[in-house]
Amino acid sequence: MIKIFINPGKFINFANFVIKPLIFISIISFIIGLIFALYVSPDDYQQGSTVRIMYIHVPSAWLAMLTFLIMTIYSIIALAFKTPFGFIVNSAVAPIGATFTFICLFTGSLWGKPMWGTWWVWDARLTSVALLFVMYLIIIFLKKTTNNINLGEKITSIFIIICSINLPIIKFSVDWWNTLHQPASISKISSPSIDPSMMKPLFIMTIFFISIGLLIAIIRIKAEILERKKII
Amino acid sequence: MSIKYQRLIIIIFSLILIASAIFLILFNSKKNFVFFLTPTELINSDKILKEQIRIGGYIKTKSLIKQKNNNYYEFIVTDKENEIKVKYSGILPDLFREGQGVVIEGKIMGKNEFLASRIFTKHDENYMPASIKKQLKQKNYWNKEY
Amino acid sequence: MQIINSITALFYKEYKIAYKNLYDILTIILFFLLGIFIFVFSIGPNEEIFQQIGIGIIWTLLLLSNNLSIKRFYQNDFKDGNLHLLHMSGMSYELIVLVKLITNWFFLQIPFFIFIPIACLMLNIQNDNIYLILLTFLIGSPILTSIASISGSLNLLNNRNIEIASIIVMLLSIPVIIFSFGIIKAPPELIKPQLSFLIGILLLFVSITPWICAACIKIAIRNS
Amino acid sequence: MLLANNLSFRRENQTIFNSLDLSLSPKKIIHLYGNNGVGKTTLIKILADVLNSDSGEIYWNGKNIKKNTYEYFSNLTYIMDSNTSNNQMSVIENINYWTKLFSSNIKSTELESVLKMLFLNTKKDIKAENLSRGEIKKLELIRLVIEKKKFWLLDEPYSGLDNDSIVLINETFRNHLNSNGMIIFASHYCPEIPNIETIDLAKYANN
Repeated sequence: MIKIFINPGKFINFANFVIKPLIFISIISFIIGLIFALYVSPDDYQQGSTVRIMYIHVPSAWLAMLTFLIMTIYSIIALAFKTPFGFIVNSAVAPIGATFTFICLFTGSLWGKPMWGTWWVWDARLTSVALLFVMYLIIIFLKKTTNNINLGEKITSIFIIICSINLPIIKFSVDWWNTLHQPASISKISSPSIDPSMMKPLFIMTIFFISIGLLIAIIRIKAEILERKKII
Repeated sequence: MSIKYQRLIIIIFSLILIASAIFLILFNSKKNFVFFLTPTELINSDKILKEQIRIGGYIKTKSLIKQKNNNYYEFIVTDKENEIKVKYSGILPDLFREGQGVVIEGKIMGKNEFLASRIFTKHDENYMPASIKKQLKQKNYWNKEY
Repeated sequence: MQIINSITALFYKEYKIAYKNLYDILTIILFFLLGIFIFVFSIGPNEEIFQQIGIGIIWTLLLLSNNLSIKRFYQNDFKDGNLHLLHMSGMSYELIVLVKLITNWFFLQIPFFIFIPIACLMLNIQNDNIYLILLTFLIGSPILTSIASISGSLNLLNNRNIEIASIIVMLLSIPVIIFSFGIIKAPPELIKPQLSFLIGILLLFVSITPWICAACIKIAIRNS
Repeated sequence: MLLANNLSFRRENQTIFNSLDLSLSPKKIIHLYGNNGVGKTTLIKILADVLNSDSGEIYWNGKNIKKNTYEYFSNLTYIMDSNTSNNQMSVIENINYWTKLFSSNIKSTELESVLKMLFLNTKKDIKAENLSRGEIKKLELIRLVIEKKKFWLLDEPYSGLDNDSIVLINETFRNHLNSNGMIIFASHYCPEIPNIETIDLAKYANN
């Protein structure tokens, strides 16, 4: 079972098996999610209708961080056990993570203007997410700086491991420091401070983001594997 | 001395350094990187801050004085212990209302007075449908304190 | 002890090269001073403004001049095979990196201690702040050296897009800038915790740099 | 005693050499021979633990060199294809640096005579960047004498040298072999040394 995530051949079998259901799930969850987010869910007591930006902003922020976490884990695995599959995943997934980070920053900015009264402010959470975006870009560029693709990937993995220190900073910046950005609503396990009627669309949109991200990632990884096989 | 011994020594050296680094960082992280000061922190600090600073707190209920014709506002920012009077002229964000959390950028004018140049409203991590809030208020379950 | 001989030999060589390339080091300092001129001319000689932003200008230029020294770390030694020769003499790569860090800090950052006060005088910064700048630079400069070393080793075989090395330096220097600038602006009772926070960052960087750089050098040598 | 079995190396989907076996005992010399691009330098780099081979292992005195790198390196002098002498430092400074780096116990009189033999004694204070190509190579070869190791691994030791120096180097090789030394070198030139074993790398390339 675990070999699916390490062995390229098994991954391709898994990918072929899983692509169609993923397309189905993402379309369904997108439609239902949009209906819930735009019509069914109620207005917030403080923010009114603007709260609906949350249904895109929060899942994309989660996925931006999750993608980086996956890249970090694969970097460590690839460097420690010398499995090139990790490098393939990293190069396939980095642009997706960058896109999610960009969506997060963009929607956050749109949300900030009406709510906080500013497009952008230099507080710890916003700055660290902006740095995450820059890191994604550097990761994408760094791979292509050397003639030897193998070397570029290893170097990039080391860089990813260095940059992973940003993840806890993003996560805990709102708790450690006084920030304009509000603390997390969902991570409180006991009772999330989001009303169930707003939790539902958030949950469905998260499923949509995860499935679309996985779908693109799997297609990209598969393409990358096939391209490398052609070379060898 | 073989390469293995060298690396062992450097590993021990690094681990000690990392441990002390983590200790120093975690121990001091709270006092750092201030996006805003609370009124209490501002009143207690001795240094006269000439530069632009930010203060954060809640707007005291029934303290907002509006002069709508020229967009001039006066209100009191509190953190339940100390209060600071803020003067501001300009456009307020949508979320600005009494009891709301705000971050205010500006300069200190005198004893407990503050001239704001920009106002950011801070919303909390609670998300709740507006209808439920009404119901709660009717039944007097709404006891969120500011 | 053979290893001590090897270390002194490396120090000797680094000293010789630094001494013979004194003009290169002076160029970096000249860059720093000229940068301050450029700021003065582009903003206009307004004392009040410089008292406010002078510290930021100095730190920015220190960071940018740090960018110029990225290639001095491993590039030449890597190209002519000296890194492997040092390894064959019985030094592990981590040790080589440590020695390189010390020498590069000594030859490239120490001269700035003379020129920072001069720059401060040019920008009319108050005396109290000059001490604080020097103190933060004492703690911050080894971090800058480590960052340049990390970036240099990440880009050992990069002969296409060396600009990305500078970008990495700037990205990793952001915490240093934030906290060293924060110390100078902080109220007096917050200076001590912030300084120890900066020391924490320094220890972190010093402890991880040899491992990161050694890993990069090994990868580069294996793929040369 | 050096033993390498089943070495192979591929670069960019191209097999450079395949299933190459090599063994070297004291008093033996191996000459790696072949046209350009046949993998001489690559093999030397693999033997010096610079590159990793795609398959096969190398043993020094019965121990894998990957696991006993330090012991192997303390017996190995490796003359690279690039010049390790520093351009900015003078001849004598380079030599001093190497003596200190390898904790050599070479006597100054011995060093002096070597320098004299190589006609470098008049150029001691000249920067390495001002030397001619052959002189830089000679300076590089002085490391053989300084390091005093058992196993010499040389990449193109003859390139750019004049006839006198070539004779001198062959002489040094013979002396080294007589004192239980081991040599592997790669070159296009075939020197006259008794008991020389020549390996044509073209045989191991199977495309």
